[in-house]
Amino acid sequence: MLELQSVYRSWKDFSLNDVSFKVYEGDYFIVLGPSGAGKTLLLEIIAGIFFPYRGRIIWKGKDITFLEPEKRGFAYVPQNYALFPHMTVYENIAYGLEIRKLSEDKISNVVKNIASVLNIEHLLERRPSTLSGGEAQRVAIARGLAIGSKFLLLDEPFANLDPSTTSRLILEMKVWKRELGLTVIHVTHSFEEALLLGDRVGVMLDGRMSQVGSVKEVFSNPRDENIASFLGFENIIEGMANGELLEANGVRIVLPTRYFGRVRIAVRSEDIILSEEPFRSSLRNMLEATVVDVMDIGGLFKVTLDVGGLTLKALVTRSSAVEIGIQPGKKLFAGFKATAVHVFEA
Amino acid sequence: MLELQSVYRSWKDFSLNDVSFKVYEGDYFIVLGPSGAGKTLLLEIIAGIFFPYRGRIIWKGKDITFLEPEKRGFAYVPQNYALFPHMTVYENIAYGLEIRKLSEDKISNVVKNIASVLNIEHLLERRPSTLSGGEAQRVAIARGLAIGSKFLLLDEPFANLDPSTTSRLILEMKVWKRELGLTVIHVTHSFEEALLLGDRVGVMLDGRMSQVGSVKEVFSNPRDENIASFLGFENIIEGMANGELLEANGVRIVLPTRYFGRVRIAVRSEDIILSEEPFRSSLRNMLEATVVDVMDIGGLFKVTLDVGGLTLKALVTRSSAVEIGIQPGKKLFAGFKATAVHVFEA
Amino acid sequence: MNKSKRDYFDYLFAGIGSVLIAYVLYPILTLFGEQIVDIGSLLKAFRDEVVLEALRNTLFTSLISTFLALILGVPLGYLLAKREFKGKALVQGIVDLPVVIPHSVVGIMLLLAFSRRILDSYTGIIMVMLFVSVSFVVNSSRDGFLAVDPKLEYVARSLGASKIRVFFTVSLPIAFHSIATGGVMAWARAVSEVGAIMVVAYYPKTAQVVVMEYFNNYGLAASRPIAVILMGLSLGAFALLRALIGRLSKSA
Amino acid sequence: MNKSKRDYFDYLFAGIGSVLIAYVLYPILTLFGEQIVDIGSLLKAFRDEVVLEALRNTLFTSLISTFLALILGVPLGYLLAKREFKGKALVQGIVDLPVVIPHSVVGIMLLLAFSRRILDSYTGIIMVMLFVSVSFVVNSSRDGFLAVDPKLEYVARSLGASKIRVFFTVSLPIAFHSIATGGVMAWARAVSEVGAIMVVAYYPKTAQVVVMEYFNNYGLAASRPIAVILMGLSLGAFALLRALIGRLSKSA
Repeated sequence: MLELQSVYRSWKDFSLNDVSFKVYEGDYFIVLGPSGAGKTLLLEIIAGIFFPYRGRIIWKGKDITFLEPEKRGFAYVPQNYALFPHMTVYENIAYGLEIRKLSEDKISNVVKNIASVLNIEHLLERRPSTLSGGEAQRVAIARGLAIGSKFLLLDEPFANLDPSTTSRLILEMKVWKRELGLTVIHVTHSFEEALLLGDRVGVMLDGRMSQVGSVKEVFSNPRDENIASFLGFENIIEGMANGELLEANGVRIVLPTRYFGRVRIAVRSEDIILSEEPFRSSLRNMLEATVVDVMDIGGLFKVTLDVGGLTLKALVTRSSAVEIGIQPGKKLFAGFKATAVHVFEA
Repeated sequence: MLELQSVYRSWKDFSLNDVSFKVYEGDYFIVLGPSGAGKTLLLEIIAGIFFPYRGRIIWKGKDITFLEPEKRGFAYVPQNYALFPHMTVYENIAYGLEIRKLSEDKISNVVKNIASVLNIEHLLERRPSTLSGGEAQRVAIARGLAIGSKFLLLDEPFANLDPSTTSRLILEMKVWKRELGLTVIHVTHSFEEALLLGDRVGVMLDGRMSQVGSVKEVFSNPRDENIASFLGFENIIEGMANGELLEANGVRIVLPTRYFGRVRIAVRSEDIILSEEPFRSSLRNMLEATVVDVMDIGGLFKVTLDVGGLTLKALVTRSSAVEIGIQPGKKLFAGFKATAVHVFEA
Repeated sequence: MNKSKRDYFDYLFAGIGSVLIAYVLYPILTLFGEQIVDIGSLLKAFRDEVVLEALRNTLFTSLISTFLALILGVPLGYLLAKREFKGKALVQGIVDLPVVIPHSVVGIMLLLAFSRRILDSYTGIIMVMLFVSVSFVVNSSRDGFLAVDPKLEYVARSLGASKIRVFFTVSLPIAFHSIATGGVMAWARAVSEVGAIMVVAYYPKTAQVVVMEYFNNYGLAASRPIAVILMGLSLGAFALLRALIGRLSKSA
Repeated sequence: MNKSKRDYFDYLFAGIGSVLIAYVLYPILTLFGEQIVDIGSLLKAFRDEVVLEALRNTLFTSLISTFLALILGVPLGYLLAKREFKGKALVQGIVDLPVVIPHSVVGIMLLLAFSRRILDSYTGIIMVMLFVSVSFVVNSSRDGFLAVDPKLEYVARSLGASKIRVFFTVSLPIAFHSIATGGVMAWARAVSEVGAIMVVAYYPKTAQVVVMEYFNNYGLAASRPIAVILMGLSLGAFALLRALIGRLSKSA
């Protein structure tokens, strides 16, 4: 188990403040946050490139806060892959093994083994400059794993790859993790990667680890509005709760459970359903709305609604927008389930 | 009217091949294409920075193919805004006016006028390095328009701006165009900008102007599969047409009109509707399908379906995915209108 | 970067670096130090008409050569940065040549090329100085122009500026820091030259030649005061520029 | 960039640039040209024991000084590129000083600092050469190390390499081109020096001093052959390196 305890460090424009979390063995841990949140610095501190100004790092019960990076044995893969340009792919992967003074035969065996797992056997004699992004990423991972590390630190591993390469690598990553029994910390700003790969996720905002939990927990129950807004809950409304009912600006919204006093709620725009008629269904909330604006965002429509002075945003597909005939001025009904409402006490 | 006739030019990695199109006065013309298509080079050739190797450029009936840029009077706004760093905002906007040897009073009047239209009066004494992206973009546009140009060349004007600034600038751009009576050529890779701003659109792929027409025309009737695939028609199926029916791999698909022989069809993933039961409706196509894969892409689900050996992709919202209980192996029905099918003769 | 308890590697490198710094600094401090103890000879040098005349000559010739280097070098730096043409690599190679030619050979070469017309004249001194220093201006201004975003120049032209106007109102002001640095390096190089000047123009005497002459005729002690004055001039101007550039880049 | 019918601006700049190129090239071609016509004196110089001895001395001392410059300069270049420390700007300023100190003053300074122990000795020659050339190595290697992505060094350490191993297996190989260029510039600078060497060590005679001596004692024609040989040596090595670097950067 890796544990960070109240780690603090600043470097250039970035800083980490009081960052604490645990990564268990076998975990695929996603550090999710917008760019500039300090995610890379966090990974560099775990790798030992930078030491914290305050706080401690515990690895398998030992304090490694100030241990040199070469003594940690973590496989660190930075965002640009950082393949050694003056070595072949083979030499890159063998680099860590030569330091360990293995025999040439042994090195060759290990390199070929890991190369076959990562499907890069045909690249061994190539120079890094001739590799595609996806190939370079595999080589960088292979190089880290070759030293026998079971602990992989990935910095935005798919940031520079095209979508189809990313999809393939995501599927393969799952396989590698299982086959090699890895523990992974994976830093990213992509929800997709978090949802597809993560066992647990830590949301990093402004240098703080704002929430840590299973992917399902964090995505369905963001702990505060900042996290909610980062995770795409576009509708954040403030009002007075009285039991299961929230009143905001004269509009009444049904809550998933009982609250009292001033609260804020968050609803994802894609959880809002639009219809011309108030339809009978399991939806507890059905509000009369007027369309203010419609924006086509690459085939989907983002609809801005006015609900008695409150602004709501809904995301609908082209086909439903066309069917309902959505356009500014149109009156319609906006429905959402009570369970789609996330409540934060203000 | 501006007319390009079979323009050819290469420059570094980019080239333009046989590019022809017309931009009418008062048009908001969008040049839409992926990065690397040669859009910036096209704009630079229109601005006169580079001259074509072959072909002609006609502006208001005159051949300006080899006219120096300073004699064209187009307002050119490159992607990084290119504000003069050693001048204040005022001096930037006044630059083109001083060349024209106007009196200081006159210059001051023009600058203040255009600054008030673009809402940057409070920035006039600032240095470009202190401006936000949105402010810099306004100043760059003001500088181009100050010389009295009615013809604006915009290179990815919103590429470096955050989404809320982009939304605001898009709304304002519509106002400026109307108030100032501008003709605009706007280069972008964003469908959103094309749909929100464009009167007419030219799709650029690999240095060629593949299709030119009104936004509605191009988006609903892409002329070939490359354009269709670029515009997000993810489902491209080949089969034999016999009247209004296409047979592909034993699957029958209803076409919008009569075709015969080998054709390819394209359907947008967001035009496909999923349901557990075959529902009665105006949909002409209702295919039995098995879910192969589900990918969460930031709140929306991309569902890969197997339809008798054909692969279809559908895009659905979180709420419908949850409602239907979509997961690999699930059997369901995929429906789409015949009018959502775009046919290309192979 | 990292604070480690036993950072042998950094200590080793810092140690070697310190030796080098000491090697550069020690002679300079010795020169000034010995002169401070013997302030009388310095004051005497300031009253020595030969020395004053030589300093005037050095200043006069070096300023003219720097001016010429800027006039001739900046346009070439601009072309090397902004245009593609055949033989560009060759031109760049030729620009770098003066830096690697032995100084005594430079003198012989210029005499051979321009014959005795330039022997023992201000023209000869200036031509030597120009020859050995012009590379600095070309290379610095080239780097400066390379750093000017071409889009700025494109926009300026689309706003109605001719190429020459773009050069003076956009490219030159933005590259100014680099060009100024190159100019001062060229000036310092001109003042530092002695070997080639002694071949081409022993007269009119420049300060750098007088240092040699006093050393040869009257010994080390006699040459020291004028060496101090010459170096003070050189370093003073150099430091002044560093400060100036620092201030300018902060305010920009 | 653009082909325009009347591109006065480019023509003007190209014209000025051509004047400069001609000014640099003409003396060099004159020197070689006159020597080709008079090949006999060149062959005679090759049999002149004084000349050969002087060439050996120049080669010997310049190679040792370059070696020392590399040993002392590369670590400092590394620290300037890769570490933050107090007084870094001052250290950089000190590194640049030798370039701007007049050559005759350099000689005086070194004699004053290290006294007559270095007078007329190989040590003296080498110390002069080291002083005037070490800046090139420091600055070139600093630029080379600056271009090494820190992430490469981070990864190497995480793979188990100590700082010193990272330096030798990652940083140094990647910065090699720059360091090599700096080394050759330093060597060329060492060979080019004459003023300071004449002050510190007229004997043992180096080729650059012999050029001066032959010129002073026997006139222009007598000094020409050895000037040609010395410059041939300098330019030959310079061109060779340019080609080598070109080839290396292509293959990398």
